[in-house]
Amino acid sequence: MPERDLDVAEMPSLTPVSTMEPVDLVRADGGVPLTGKKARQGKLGVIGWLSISWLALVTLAAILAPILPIDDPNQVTASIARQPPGTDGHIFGGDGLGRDLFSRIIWGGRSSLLIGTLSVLLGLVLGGLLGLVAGYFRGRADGVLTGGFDVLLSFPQLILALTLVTVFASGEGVTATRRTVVLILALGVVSIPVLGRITRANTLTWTQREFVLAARALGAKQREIMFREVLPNVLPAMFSIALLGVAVVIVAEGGLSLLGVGTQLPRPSWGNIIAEGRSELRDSPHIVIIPTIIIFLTVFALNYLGDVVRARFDVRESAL
Amino acid sequence: MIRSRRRHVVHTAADYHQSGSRLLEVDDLKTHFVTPRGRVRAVDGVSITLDRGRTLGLVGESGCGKSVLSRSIMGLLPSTADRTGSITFAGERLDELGPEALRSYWGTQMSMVFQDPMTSLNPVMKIGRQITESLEVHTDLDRGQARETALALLRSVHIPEPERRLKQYPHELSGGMRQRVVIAVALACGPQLLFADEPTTALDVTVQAQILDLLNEQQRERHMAVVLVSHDLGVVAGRTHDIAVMYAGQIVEQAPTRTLFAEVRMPYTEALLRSVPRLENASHTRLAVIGGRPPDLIDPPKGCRFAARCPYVQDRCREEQPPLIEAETPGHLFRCWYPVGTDAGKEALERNLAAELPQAAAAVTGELAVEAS
Amino acid sequence: MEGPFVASTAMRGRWIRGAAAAVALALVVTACGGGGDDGGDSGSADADAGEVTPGGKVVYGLEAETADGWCLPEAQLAISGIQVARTIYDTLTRPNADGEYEPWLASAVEPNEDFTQWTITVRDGVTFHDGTPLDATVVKNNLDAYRGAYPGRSPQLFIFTFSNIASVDVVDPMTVMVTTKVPWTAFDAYLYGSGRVGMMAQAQLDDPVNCADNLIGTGPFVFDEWVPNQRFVATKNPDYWATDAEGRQLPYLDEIEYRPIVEVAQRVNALDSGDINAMHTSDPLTISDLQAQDESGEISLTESIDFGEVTYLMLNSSKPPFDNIKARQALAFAFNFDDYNAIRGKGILTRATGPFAPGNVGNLDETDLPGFDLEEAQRLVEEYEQETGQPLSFSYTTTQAESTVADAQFWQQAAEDAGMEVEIITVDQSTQIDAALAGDFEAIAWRNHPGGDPDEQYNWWQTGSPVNFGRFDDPDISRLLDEGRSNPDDDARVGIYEDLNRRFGEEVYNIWNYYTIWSVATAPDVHGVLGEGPTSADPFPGLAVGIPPAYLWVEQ
Amino acid sequence: MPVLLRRFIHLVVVLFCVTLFVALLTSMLPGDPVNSIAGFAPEEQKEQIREQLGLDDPIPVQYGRWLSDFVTGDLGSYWTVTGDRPVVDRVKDALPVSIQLMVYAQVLALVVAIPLGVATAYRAGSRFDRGSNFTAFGLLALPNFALALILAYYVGVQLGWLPVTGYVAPSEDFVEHLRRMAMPAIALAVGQIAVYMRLLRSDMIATLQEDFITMAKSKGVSPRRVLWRHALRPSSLTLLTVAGLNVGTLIGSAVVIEVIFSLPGLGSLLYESITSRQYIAFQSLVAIIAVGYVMLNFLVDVLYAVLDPRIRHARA
Repeated sequence: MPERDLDVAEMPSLTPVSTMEPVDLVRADGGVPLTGKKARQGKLGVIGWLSISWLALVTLAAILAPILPIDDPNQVTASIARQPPGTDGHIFGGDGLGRDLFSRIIWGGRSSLLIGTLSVLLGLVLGGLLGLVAGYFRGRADGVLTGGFDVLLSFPQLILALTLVTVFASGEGVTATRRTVVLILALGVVSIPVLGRITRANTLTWTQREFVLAARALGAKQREIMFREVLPNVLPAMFSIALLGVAVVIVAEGGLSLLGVGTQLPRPSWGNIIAEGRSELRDSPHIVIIPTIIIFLTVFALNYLGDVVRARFDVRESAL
Repeated sequence: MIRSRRRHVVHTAADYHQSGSRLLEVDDLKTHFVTPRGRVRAVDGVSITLDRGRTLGLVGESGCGKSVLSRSIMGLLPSTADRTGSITFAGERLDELGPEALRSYWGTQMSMVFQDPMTSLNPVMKIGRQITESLEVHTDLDRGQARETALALLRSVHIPEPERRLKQYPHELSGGMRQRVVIAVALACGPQLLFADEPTTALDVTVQAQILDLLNEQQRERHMAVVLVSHDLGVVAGRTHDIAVMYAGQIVEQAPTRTLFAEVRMPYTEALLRSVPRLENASHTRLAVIGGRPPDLIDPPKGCRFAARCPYVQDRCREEQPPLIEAETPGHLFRCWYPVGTDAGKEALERNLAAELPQAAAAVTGELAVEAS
Repeated sequence: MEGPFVASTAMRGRWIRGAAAAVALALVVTACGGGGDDGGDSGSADADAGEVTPGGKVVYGLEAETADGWCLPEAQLAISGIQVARTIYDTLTRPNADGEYEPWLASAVEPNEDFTQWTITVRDGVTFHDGTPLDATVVKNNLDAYRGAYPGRSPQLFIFTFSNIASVDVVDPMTVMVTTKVPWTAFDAYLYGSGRVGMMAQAQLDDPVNCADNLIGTGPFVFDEWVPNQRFVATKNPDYWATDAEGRQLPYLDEIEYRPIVEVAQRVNALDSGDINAMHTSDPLTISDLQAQDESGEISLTESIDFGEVTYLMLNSSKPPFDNIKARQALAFAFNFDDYNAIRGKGILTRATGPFAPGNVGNLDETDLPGFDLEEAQRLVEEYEQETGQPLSFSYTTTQAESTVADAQFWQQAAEDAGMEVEIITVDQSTQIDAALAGDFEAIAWRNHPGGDPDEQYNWWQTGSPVNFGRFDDPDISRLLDEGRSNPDDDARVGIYEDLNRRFGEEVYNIWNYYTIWSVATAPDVHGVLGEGPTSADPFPGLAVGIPPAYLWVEQ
Repeated sequence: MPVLLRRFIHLVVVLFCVTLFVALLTSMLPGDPVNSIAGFAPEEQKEQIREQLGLDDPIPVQYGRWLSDFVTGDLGSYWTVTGDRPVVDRVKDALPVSIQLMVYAQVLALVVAIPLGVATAYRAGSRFDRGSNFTAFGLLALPNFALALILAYYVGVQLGWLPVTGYVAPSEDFVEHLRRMAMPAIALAVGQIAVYMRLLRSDMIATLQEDFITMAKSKGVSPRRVLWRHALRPSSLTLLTVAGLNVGTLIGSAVVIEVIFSLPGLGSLLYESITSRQYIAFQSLVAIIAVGYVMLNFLVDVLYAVLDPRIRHARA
């Protein structure tokens, strides 16, 4: 009998390699996403494609704003002040100062999307990293980092952002771009502790799982375990919270605009359009309603796609 | 050991006698799963019967559908599952029952013991609560009586200091201990049928024997029917009345345990028997291996599903799927054109040996079937 | 719209539209003879309100809280603070229907021939709410406190305003003699001080700790309770010394409550929903909404620009680019008031030709202030750039309140259409005050100069005065101011201040925008908003410094 | 070292860092505090005020002075020329308002979000799930001040059900108190509902995939009971964390709501003190909120252990 080296794949599994039979693996066609049956298989489905096209539309419009055939967002014309949507040539009508609401919303997209995504990214990267370290190493590292989170968190977010903007981006010689950069940093700093603490909480539960102990037993370095073993498990939760964070930040910028420290006017953002339009709620509510719908569609699409993506990675099936 | 006091259960004692010893009858059960890549035919036409007080062993490699079968019978399937075929339990057609009616069977008529004790118990709920819960749901015992029953159950599964255990959490117990609790939970309402889905796979060997003895003991006392699911022939060999061997979603051989080991007909069963290490072998004996992999369950091969890996394979095997046919001893069915131990079988093997078929050579070198222990 | 020139602590939450309560730091409203025509509508007549029914309560929505309280000599009250002060305290004099000052708490206020000595006869039989009598000594102590000559009180603003007083002496128990350094024709108006110069009881005057929130006056209502940012409650003063024209005992109401509701939209909501039954606002867009509600009878609206303030763009004449008259004129030509009125006022604004509102002495229908002429503006911009070799660019400083920023963007657009470059600097309230004081601004949104007598503007426009924020140094204006202050002849003063007005038009030190409209909206069953004059039933028409609460009444 | 002592030290350290951070930040603010108090006073009087308030001292000295007062419970006083206005008086009135507002908003948000989270997790992917996610994001997208004004106008004015502004203490008239806190609490809570619901939903989905859920089901336990008794508790960790964190955000974003509904809470005090450069008051207010926050998160940690015994045992 020729000596055959054992091909591991052919070894009958006397002891279970994994508790799931292949059929389970096959059946485990995805967690339970937001969508209906089809998306349960991680497919996009109608709403998925709608979300993608909406996000593409909004982002493209924001990027191409300078070359799009739309009015100058800051052009004041008395005749269209507070005109309802659909007046000739102005699809969304005019805002309180007689500027074309449609172009202001497109240009507003630039600031809002930028601020929304970058500050949450900052929070995700820094906050996530610190949270991971705090949750994994515990002990003194955890104490120090949680202390740091507490310091930032005990400062009411809106007031912290207001102070940072007033100190670094108001007064003489402040350009709108600098104000937007400081806003991104301020809102980023504000979201670091939130994402940090959530990541820490998730990491805590995962580090108790056997496979982490097993990896450690196999002599893997701490850093490897953290990034290769724990992070992939914590990432889905962080990812969906980050997407939620984008929505919260875009709306928070509105609050800041109300306090006068949002995107520097006359540069528009969805937040400051709503802030400026709030006193016109009684007779021309469209100035507030339309940007709100735009924000709603964008954040809904973002979180919806987030779910579908997550459904692809999450392998287990609900048992209930 | 005191028998757990008869509980006041929805189904009166009369139901049992009237349906005689036949407890469970499954006819042409098919469970398919809707997945992105198509319909997975996990259980593809299975028919079995089980009498009260008897144990049926379900054996097969990982992915042969044995777990899915037991869950399908109980109805514990996710929403992507699509189940057909009839399931009759104590004279009642389960497959026609709505979710509420079916639920009244769970725990009281049939219950399940899962494989991994580490994850089968709710990590944040006290052991006591997890046992008394099913009593609360199904019976009208008050807290005190429920607590007494729980203590009795813990003692019946040989857990030391039951009072203290009630207040403890799962992570404070060892693997073996936890599996005992899982069994206690499963037996709380005195089910007539117990599915044990690889109950000992996650445990070390010494504890395995204790748990299996415990299961047998409980079965005898409660005159319970048990379906013991395992991939390990050794576990099934000594503890079951009948054995059904599953392969790729179908039963390929079924017989009383002793007959199966003595008069094996299905080449797959023979290969399984040969791959079990035996005490009398020298320590370095190479283990016999079944080459190849189980077939893809989305579009299984036309003929016999074991053909690709069968030493006895002939052209017919690849073309036509053999039906389950009766062997000499009654109750012994198998699904093969050139069964082991028959002339046709021998000739087929010679032909393959001559033709230098790889899996044929491997089959010859191993010892023959293991003795029923 | 308004660059509220304000004692900052008095303004709360000014980030909110319309809350920019200009403190209207008009120190004094001074009468000075007739001549002030009664221009501008003075709100709906209350005549047909039927017979007055005493009793009941009014809840009055204010646009801001007065966080620092009412220690009058030291306080810097905005209109909300003034309204409360006029509820608890009386002033020695009060303006009548023509904006002339007649004695009120004082029974007589007589100047000597050359206006260097004023004799104040204190009304007798008047007691403070704590029962102490009103006499010459208390009046003297009050006046000394205002001019910073009373131990224990340290006013900042009033020192400045009353610096022209040489001495205050008690002649007899009920008579006080005030001697001024320089003849002071408008001193009787300064005793009113836009309703700020109330007489405080001796106990409050000497209270080192609670002077701000332990209010004791002689006024129509007695202080009951003040919970900052919630409510200020005062109850009827049963033995108030004053009666109305028909001799009825004042005040009509049993109780009045002031509630600061900073967001103007919410103040209107509160009125419509019945939370409050009176409110004030100077926000043009809100006033135009209230006008609609007035027509439909849901509310009753009283509005007025008489004796009011003016909203304007103040230019810094001490540094480029606005040290050059061409630059100032260019910006004035670039400003299209009709567009501004349509967008920012829904058409209800009246263009301001000068700093004097209708009713004020010196008010003119026409001045040389440039009107909207885009070509002229562009021509001047080019001339400026050739002359100086610099592009005509400037910064526009404003607070963060949404309405002020909207105005900034309007001005920015107007200037850019004419070829100028504009940077909008939005700052919070404190920084804006610093910018004005330090002069580090080029153009700043502003609102000021209420009051009938132009002498009151002396300090804002006199060369070298620390509060001449625009820092213009105009010999003519300085001369006219001095002449106007001490010239006893009323007609001559009218000519002087009309010249002053024209001078502003020619030099364009400030670009006057519109006369600020003040309005008081009440529930339909609330009447007596304008009240009555000191000696006759005809009321003083102005609303810029609040209303006399004694005359408010609710149909019972 | 007993947990309590360790927690106390943690509180002290956090407080120290927060207030130091505030001192640094406020020192960099543009605008001169004295101008806010006595803008028009002549120069030498301003100098005298600056001297009196010690504004020319270096930052650490000023911070040290504030800290020594704060430690002894003296919150310092507003810088003012008219008499003395200790911060504690304003805080005494404002603190209960903020706490009530925050508690009502949190309770409202949780009472709506938890059942929604559980239901959408259970029937994930169903029309109900999509519907509730859709509305939740709709509510999240509308800034709370815009919602506040819409509520005030339509509910307050048009329907006249609720008073539009003002605050009434619960002791005075509890029903009126609730009526006045209803709209502000709703305006604040609505934004949180989407967040809480989504968090709970994703954690619940993960928990529902565990074996002990199948076990519970196999015991014949009803789906409702499985959801609430078995699945909810182990998956409420993230929700608890975020609810705990939200203390700061609620007080911060409450500024806007407080001003619109004229509720005299800490938020508007904070805003008022920062915009009028009252640094001492601002320090004390932030310190108080910091104490409240750290205390509350200590409670959250305790709740962790109660909710998940593994953590309790891992830590002991």
